[in-house]
Order: sequence, then C-alpha cells, then structure tokens
Amino acid sequence: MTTSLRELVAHIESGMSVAVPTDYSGVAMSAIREIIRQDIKKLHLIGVPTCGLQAELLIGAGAVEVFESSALTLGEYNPAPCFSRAVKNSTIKLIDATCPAIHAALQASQKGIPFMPLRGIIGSDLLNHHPNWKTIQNPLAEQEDPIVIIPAIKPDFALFHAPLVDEHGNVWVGRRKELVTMSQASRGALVTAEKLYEGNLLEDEKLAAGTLPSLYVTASAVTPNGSWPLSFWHGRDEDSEHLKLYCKMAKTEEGFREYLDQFVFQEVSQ
Amino acid sequence: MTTSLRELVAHIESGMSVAVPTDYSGVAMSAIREIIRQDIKKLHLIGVPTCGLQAELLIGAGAVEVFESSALTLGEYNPAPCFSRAVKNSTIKLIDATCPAIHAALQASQKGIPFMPLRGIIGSDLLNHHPNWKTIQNPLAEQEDPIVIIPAIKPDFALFHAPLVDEHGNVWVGRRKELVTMSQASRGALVTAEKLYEGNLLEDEKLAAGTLPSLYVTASAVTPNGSWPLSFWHGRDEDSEHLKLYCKMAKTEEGFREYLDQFVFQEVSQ
Amino acid sequence: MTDINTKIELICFIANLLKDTNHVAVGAASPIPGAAALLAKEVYGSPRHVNILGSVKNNFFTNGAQELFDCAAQGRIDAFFLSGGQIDGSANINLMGVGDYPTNSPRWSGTFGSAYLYFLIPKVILFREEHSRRVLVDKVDFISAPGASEDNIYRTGGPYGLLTNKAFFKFNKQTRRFSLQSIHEGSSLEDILNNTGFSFDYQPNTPQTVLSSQKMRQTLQQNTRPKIEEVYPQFARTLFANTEQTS
Amino acid sequence: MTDINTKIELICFIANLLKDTNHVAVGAASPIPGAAALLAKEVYGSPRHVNILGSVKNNFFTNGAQELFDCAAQGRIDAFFLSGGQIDGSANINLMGVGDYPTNSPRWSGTFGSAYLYFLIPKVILFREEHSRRVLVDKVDFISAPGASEDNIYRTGGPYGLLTNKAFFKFNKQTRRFSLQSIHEGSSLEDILNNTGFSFDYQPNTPQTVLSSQKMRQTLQQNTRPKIEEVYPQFARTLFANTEQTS
Repeated sequence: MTTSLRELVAHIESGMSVAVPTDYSGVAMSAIREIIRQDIKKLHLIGVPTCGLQAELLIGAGAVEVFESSALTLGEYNPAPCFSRAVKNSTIKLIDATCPAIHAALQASQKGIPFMPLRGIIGSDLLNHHPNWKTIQNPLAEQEDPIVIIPAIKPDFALFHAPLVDEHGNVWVGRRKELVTMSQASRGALVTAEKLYEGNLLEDEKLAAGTLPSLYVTASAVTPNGSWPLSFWHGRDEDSEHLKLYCKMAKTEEGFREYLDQFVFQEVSQ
Repeated sequence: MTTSLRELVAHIESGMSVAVPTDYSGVAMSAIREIIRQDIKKLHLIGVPTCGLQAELLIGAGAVEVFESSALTLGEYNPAPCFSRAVKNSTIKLIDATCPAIHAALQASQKGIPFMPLRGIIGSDLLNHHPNWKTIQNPLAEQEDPIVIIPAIKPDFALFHAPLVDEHGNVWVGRRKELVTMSQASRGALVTAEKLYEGNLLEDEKLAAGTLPSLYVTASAVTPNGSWPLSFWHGRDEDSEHLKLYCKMAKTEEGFREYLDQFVFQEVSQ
Repeated sequence: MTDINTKIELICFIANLLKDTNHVAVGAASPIPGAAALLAKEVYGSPRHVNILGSVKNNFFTNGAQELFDCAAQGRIDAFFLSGGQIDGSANINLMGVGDYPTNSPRWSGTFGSAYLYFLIPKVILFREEHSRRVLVDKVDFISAPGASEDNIYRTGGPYGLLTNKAFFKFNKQTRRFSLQSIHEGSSLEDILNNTGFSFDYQPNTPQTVLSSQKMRQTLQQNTRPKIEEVYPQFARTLFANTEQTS
Repeated sequence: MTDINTKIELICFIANLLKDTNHVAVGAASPIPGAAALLAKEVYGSPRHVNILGSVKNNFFTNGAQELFDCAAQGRIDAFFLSGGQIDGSANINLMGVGDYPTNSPRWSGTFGSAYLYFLIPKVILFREEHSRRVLVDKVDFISAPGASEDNIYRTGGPYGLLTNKAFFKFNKQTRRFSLQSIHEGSSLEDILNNTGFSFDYQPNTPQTVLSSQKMRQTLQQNTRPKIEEVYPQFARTLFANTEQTS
C-alpha cells in the first residue's frame, strides 16, 4: 500500500493548496525537495500554524504563489533569506494570520462548517489585511460584542512526516493531533514515514489512540530520515551544520541556486 | 493524588451541571450511585451525546432537574421505565438535542467561543423546542443560506470512568477523545479509573497520545469495576442478568425504590 | 419464508444497495445493516471501509465520538442507516415519541444523530422490519429529521429508499414521495396497501423482490460469518443456527 | 554586571513575578522565561504546571498544537511571555516587520499566536532584552497585537509589564501607559529616558531593581539546573559556565 516518494509527490499538481505542519510536528523535507524536482509551481502553501525551512525552500525555488501562515521562522537561523527577498520584491502573495486562526480554519473544514468564530484579533492590523476574515456581532449577545469569524480552509492535501505507517495506510502521529486535523480538513493526506509498522496500528489500543486512519490518507511512503535537515520529534536532532551552510549559501540568489543544484537536484528521487 | 469515591463525588453540589458520556465511552456507575447516596439534587445532566442507565437511575432517584441529551437509551433493555414516567409526568425538564450539536456545544466551550455553527437540523422539530439554538444567515454567503448556531455548554464537571490514572492525576482515555473534549469544556473533570498506572502516563509517548493531562482533572479515584453493571470498553462485559433484573424491578415506582434500597443505599461508600 | 430466511434476504438485499459505496457507517444496534455492509465488502470489495459504531474492534475512528459527524460533513461517508418509531410518506422520521412533545407517551429514546446525518450522507437507507400502519404513518407526530428540504438549505444527503420486511421503496426527491420498487416473497400489493399509512406511487405490476443468489448466501455463510460473529455474537447465533435451511 | 549575571538576575526577577500563578506556558525559543518558570516552580511550588512549547519532554499538552490556544481561552493559562521587534508605549507589539505591510524590510517572522493569546492570558509579560529606541518605539509600524482594547471587546488578558535588560515597567490598563517600576543595576533613569522611544510615567526617585537573593541563585544552580539543561542545553551551558561567578 505504501508508494515511492516520487509517486507520493506526483499527487500534487501545480496550483494546488497544500497544508504543511510547523517544524516540531514533523516536516516532510524529502517530499519538499521532490516537489522542487518535479517542478510543481503556483502552490498555495498553508503553514499550520507556522512554517520554516520547507516554505523558505519552496519560496526560493519559485514554487509558491500564495503563502498563508502565522509566521515563517528558521528559529535561531533567522532571518530566512529567500522569504525576506520574496516579501521585499512582492514575488509571493502573503496571507498573514495568527496561529489559532489557522487551526480554527482547518477545524471548520474538518467539521464541514463554513466558519468558526474566534476571540481576540480585533485591533490587530492582521484584520485589516486578511482577505477572508470578517467581524460580526455575536448573534447570541444582547450587548455589543464583535467577534471575528474565520472561514474554513480546505486544502487539497496535507503533507507531513510521521513516525510510523502500516501496510493498510494507517499513520501513527502520536500526540500531534494537528496532523489529524490537517488531514481530515484536506481532500487527502500525503505522508512520509520514518518506518513501516508491521501489523495494523488500529489493533493495538495504545497505538490506535494516536493513529490517523487510512480513510484520510491518499498515499504514504516510507522515507527514513525524511525530515532532514530538520529535527524530528520522534527521533533525530537537526543537522545544525547543514542549516548553517544553508543560511550562508542562501544569502544571495546565486548562492541559493547553487544550494538547490547541490542538495536538491543532485539528490536522487526515490 | 487519587482520592476516595466519596470525596470525588463530594465535589458535586446540588444544582450543578454534570456532563457524562454515553455507554460505550466509560460510565462511572459507582459514582452515579454515590451521587444518589449523597442526596445531591437538581442536577443539570448532559448526556454526551446520549445517555443510558446512569441518567435513568439519577432521574428515578429524583436527582435531575434538567436532562439535556440526544437520547436516553438502555439499548436492548428499552424502554427506560423511570425516564418514561418522568417524561409522561413532566417531572424533569427536557432539552432534546442531536448528537453532533452536543459535541459542538462542548467544543465551543473547549475553544472558549460563544457558539459553533452546525449544518443540518433545519426542518427538525428539535429546533422549535430547543431553548438556546438559533438560526442565522451564514455571514459569509451571498445567497440565502440559513445555518443553526449552537451556544457553548460549559458544565461544572465532566464525570466518567477511564482505564488508567497515574499518581499525578493524568488519565488515560485512549481513543475516547470525547472525554478530553468534555473535560476541557468543563470547569473540571471527576474521574473514576479501573486501575492505578505506576509511573507517569505522559512519559510514554504511546500512552501520552491518549492521555488527559492532570491540569484538567479536579479529582480521580481508583474504582475497579467502576462501570458495573454496564460494560466497559477497556475490560468488562455488561452484567446482563442485573440489567434484566433492573428493568423488571423498575417497572413500578415501588419496585424502583426497592432497587435503590438494595443496590444503591446498601452499597458501602468507598 | 422463515424469520431467519427473511433476515438473510434482507442482508443480501442491502448488500446489493451498498456495492457502489466506499465507506459505510453502521449504528451500534443494527445487526442486519452491519452484516450487509460486511457482506458487500466481502463480495464486491466495496465498500472498502465498514465502520460499526459502538464496537471497539470494528470501528476505525480514533478521534472520539465526534469523528462520525465530522466525517459525514467531510463527505467521507457514503451510506448510513436510519430507522424510526414513525416514518411518513415524505420520509420524515420520528424517533422522539407518540403524541405531543415534550410529554410523549410512549417516549422513545430520542433523535440521536439523525437530525444531522440525514442531511449529510448521500445514501441514507431507512430500514425498519415492521411494516404496519402504526409505523408507516401519514404524518409523523414529531419530525426528528425531515426527509426533504427547501433548495436554500445546505443538504448533501438524504433518504435513498425504505426497506421493510414486506417491500422496498425508493424515495423521489423531486416529488417527495416514495415509490414502490419491489414486493418481498410472501407479501402482495394489496398487503402493502393495507399496511402502509401513507400514500405512495406504484405500478400495478410491481415486481417481486429478486431473491438472493445462492452464491451470495454461501459467501455470507462461509466468509462473512466469522466477522458477523465478532461484532454481533448473539445475532450470529440466531442467524446461523440452522445452516442447512439457508443454503 | 557580566552578561551571565544579568541573565541570572532576569531569571530570578521573572520567577518572582510568577509565584501567584498555577500554569505558565512558555514559547519554544524563550530560555530565560522558561528557566524562570522552572525556578518559580522549584522555589514557590507555584506555578504547579509549566509547559514549554515545542519541547517533547516538558510539554504536557496531548491534544495537538491547538491545545495551547484552547487552554488559554478556557482561562487555564495564567501567564505567558510575548516579545516584539517593536513595542510601543501603549503596549502594542509588532512581530511583522519595519515599514509598510506587506513589503516590510526587514520582514520578521510574523505574528504567531500573539493576536490571540494577548487577549486571553491574564498575565502577559513583555520580555525583550534589548532596551533601545529601535525596539521601544513611540508607535509600532504594524500592530500584531494591541496592548489594550475598547470596553466592548471580549478581553480577559493583556500586558502585565515590560522587562528589559535595563528596567521593569508595569502597564496601567486605565491610562494605557507604562510606568517605570525599577531600574536594574548598571542603568539609570537618564539612561532609560535616553533609550526609550515612548513616553512613560515615572518617579524621579525610581528605585533600583532588588537583586536576587543568594538562596534563590543557589536553588537555580543546584535544583533547577538539571531541568534547564534538559530543555535548553545550549543556554544552560552558557549560563552555568562559571558557577563561581554567580553565587
């Protein structure tokens, strides 16, 4: 039931919307590089709720038309060079949000409702620039009580890296329930996994509690070290040397092209 | 950190609202009998999303002022005699809902939002009788698009039976995520557990994925066989003989009193 | 036909209604639809996913009791079963009780998820074995869930048909009426007319319900049986009590 | 004061601000607030719950990334820390960038959860080590999250104070202004006035920030150190590089 990384990524077409998780949730970096190799363009990338190197690379490679998230951060390696250039030169469209609004928008899609109300936000300049949010009077309140409503976001795909997948296509995500939300909110999930689990994840009640059922999974590929060079919560540390190298190379547009040549295009598609 | 059943139940005061799960989620029947022994009255009982013997007993014992749920069912032992009498004689106030609306109301409380919109319902007579639901125009739609909004329900307590509790007050609920929702939606959770887990449930990533953290747990008591005579998803089968006996005895008001004497008042509080 | 044979025919009949689905969800106390879904999966390979609610082993939901409702709203459940203490000619169902709400007598269990799932699951099969004027009424006393909605109401699902132990009706969304499709062995058009409290469309020459194939009954006996036993042990005991009779 | 000693003083100072809390949440890349919360738990037994986000071991949330926000809305988080590329005299914070949105240059990371958490957590401590006119501006270029709201806006939380490596200010909700509470060793009122881009209330005789007690520094060294090392290994290495210096 699992597939190759190449076939997994081939589900994504230019112009689609793809939801990806934040660094600590499990980032499918191998798949991100494969997206660049397959020359998929005009993506609407949704960082749930923030985004890091994966958005930086895709933006640098010119694969992103719209970037919707609450932040793009490389953590201690900030600032993100390609993102900074893209913002300055307006080569991407930004939809800037705040973390719980990204979650709320996906949860609305997960629940099949058109919107979710959310507290806070009023008075933030985000509200003046966001193309979809709307402030309404709370229909239950007798006094004045403005509240922001967040329209549902229904991505084409959720794309992430998980610890385990089984041959039925069930995926163990553990405590990372935002991956469940992202997957159920999307048309389908594309998952790279560190390991193949022998057996059925749903037959062990302990594992089942952290399992995304195959019903929601479009394709999965066993991709050991799939989050490299980022860390993975269920395993590896980040490759700090590589990240430092990235920041150094990506300082200039030319250096970034060289980085792509060396670490993306020369990597063999699995 | 765990307490006695008596002290656990003593957190509940007359007039409070208590959310309890449906039979397959884990019902704290021992605690329900303790509520009757402690003579706690005027409860607003919320069956999430439906309810069975626990509501039937509490209603029969005169402990319930308001019953809010989507159904009261004894399954193959239907009809529920005390519930039927109470409805016929109008001795309880009914708030009849539909399952996803109960979930949505608790999720709204969990998210600290005043309401959650929900599809469906329009055209159901439920909508004509529910005291809190409201139909509004979807503020995002250009065409006519009525949608029901479900106000948040914030119970005083969630009360349920779980497989495991640890000495820190963390509770393992496995796949039964509605128990997490109920607990986070409430001021606090009161939990009886089949077993004490040696160690910290949060330190094992497999168990952590199905664990309700102690932050949300007001009190917990180790109560083996705490769902008796109902079945428990993580262990025991129902006591069918006892359930048949109950139905026989509770056919009349007098028989029900006798049942209470024999199986509730004569049971020793732990 | 024996009672057991009737049940087996109902199972096979429903299984045939499910062969174009990917994911069928079945309520907890519904052994005939549950067995049918498992049989269809066995025979046709579709539905691919069968979810028996309330079961631990045969329920693959992991996100709590709310997942069923979320999943339906996502359009990921293709077929479901509802029943009713009363069902009327507009496919309205009543799970609340007889008489005026809230002091119904008898009061039934309540509406469960029907007021929602009926709107969102494309193929809802109404299933009630009892075919009588007591159940199939002209107008339900309480609409737990309406059979049809105005055009401005968001609705992606609704009634596909009504199956009883006497007949199968399809529901016509345009006319908002049932039309009789076939009459089970042992019944007749006259019997149906006598025992149905609502008016419905029919042809004078309504065909008899086609009996199940021997192959299907065999698959049920041999392949699906252990799965049914796992989920509905008591029901399986009755159903497979006398295996000779059924093959 | 050495840089290390300054950090230790900041940790102890923040720990004292947290002793009336039950649950403190700390963002991922915030070692000083994180160490302070762990220290307060050690010294005062409160906060009882410390949640370091982004960490696996020291994060007890189990319901995904959304739980932080739900938990805050439930009123179950008492204190949190925010910072800003710019912070103005009305406690507005800017995490977006300098210049006109959307073509900011520099563009910072973005607003994260600030536009929400600032409204819902009662004790938000603004913490930024750099105390300069570049950071503490008269008016932020972009309001990621406002310091105060009109009375008709649902708001159960907001700024408690602002801590820098020069001083501590409290925020007055009524006047919507900061008032200088104390000046750290090595700075002066004049230094503060020179380096603060917004106007604020102050007394000419503003006291010096009270230095931490030796007992507290000892507890930090001896008891809290292993916990800090677990969460912030690199930070701990710097902080405890020369243990003699700090005790």
